[in-house]
Amino acid sequence: MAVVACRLVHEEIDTAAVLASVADAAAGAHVLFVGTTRGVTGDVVTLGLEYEAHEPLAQALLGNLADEAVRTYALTSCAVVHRLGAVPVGSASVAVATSAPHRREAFAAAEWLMERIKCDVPIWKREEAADGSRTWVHPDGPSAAVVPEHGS
Amino acid sequence: MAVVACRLVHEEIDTAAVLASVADAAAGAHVLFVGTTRGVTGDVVTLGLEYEAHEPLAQALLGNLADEAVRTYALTSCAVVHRLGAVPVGSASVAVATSAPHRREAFAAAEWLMERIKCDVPIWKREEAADGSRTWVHPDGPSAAVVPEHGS
Amino acid sequence: MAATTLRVHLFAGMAEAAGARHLAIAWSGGTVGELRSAVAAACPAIVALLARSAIAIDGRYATDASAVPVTADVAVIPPVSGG
Amino acid sequence: MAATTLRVHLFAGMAEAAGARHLAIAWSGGTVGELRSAVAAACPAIVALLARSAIAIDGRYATDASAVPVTADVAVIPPVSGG
Repeated sequence: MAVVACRLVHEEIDTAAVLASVADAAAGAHVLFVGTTRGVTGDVVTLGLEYEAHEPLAQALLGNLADEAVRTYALTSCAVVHRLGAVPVGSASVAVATSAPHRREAFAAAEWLMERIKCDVPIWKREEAADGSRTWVHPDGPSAAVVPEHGS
Repeated sequence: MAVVACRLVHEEIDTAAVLASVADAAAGAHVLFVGTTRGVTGDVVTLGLEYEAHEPLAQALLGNLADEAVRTYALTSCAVVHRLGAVPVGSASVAVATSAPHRREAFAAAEWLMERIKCDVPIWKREEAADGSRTWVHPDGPSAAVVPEHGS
Repeated sequence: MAATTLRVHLFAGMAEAAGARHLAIAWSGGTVGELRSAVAAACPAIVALLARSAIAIDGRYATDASAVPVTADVAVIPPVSGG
Repeated sequence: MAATTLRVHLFAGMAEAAGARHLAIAWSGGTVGELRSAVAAACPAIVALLARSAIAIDGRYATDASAVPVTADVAVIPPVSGG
């Protein structure tokens, strides 16, 4: 019954549409998470971000994660949209929406999905600093995906 | 610096506007919670809800809670809107939005706010069942507010 | 202190049970606890819910030991169900 | 098995370090672990990042013991930073 939609897009994310997509007569709670490009982090200015993905793998993994979220948290619906390419300051790079009969499950699932998206899904960002230099971000330590949790 | 907006409204909640109201250059994470009238709970059909509040007290307490959320979770912004009067099935009765530099604080603050709103704020709902009967909901046990946490 | 009439606001299921959105309580000052007794005596239909309710005085929740001036704005707050 | 050319996809900082989005690796079959060694030999510039990367074979993450057929679609997945 639960509806799941995961998409990679190359244009602006319509966050209101992502939220609307998880509406369901059995849902009383809806959580929408929107991640945007921060223009300021402490004293550090960021001019913009750019995202790249292994698109087929990212699409497949987002679908797996959303399916797992629906099963684990008994969601009525779930949607994940990640933007690729340049994302200006203040614009959304990712939107996750969940709906459930009650709020605890909707919150927990949205938070879990964001944790997993940030750890598992082959998407990378390049930050453009105030001086115009651009740096790909590869967090320290091994890829969480080195020990595979999906597939063989 | 943090912006806080709390409102009681008697018309439809513009949830996209609530989310947009917490945008901030220092925020990378935005959480919007939307509570709607469930049409179906298991096998039980609800035709609609109606909300009533002690409006001055509810407005003051919502403001206190939002201020406390901003301080506790170091939010960049926070907004709470609760609808009063008749709320049809599928429509939003409450919307809470938070923004923060990082997602953990935005999630935690939104969830905390919803817990507190449901426990502390003098707002009541009346449920209209499938047979047309209407019942005010007063959860079992003493009001959480009997031991005051706000005021004297 | 001369007795005056305190207007006590009722809400939701409590207003429904009382058949009124306000009660007029004769009052010459006292505590919230004493006011509870006066309200219960004036409106037996709400006694059960009153025991589970908070009292707000001038827009703040009050303990049973708090004073209720004759000019107070008083509301009975039964268990809430917003959200 | 005859050696063929395996096309290995690189992304993000790894493509930048290699100066290319693909590497052509001579391959006659073997494990992911063996492929890692071949990739490191072909492109020393990415060795440090490669050690922290996962390998995806035909759209799934693979362990070092997994087989890499000569027809495989191979991608190196450095630590991710989406969201």
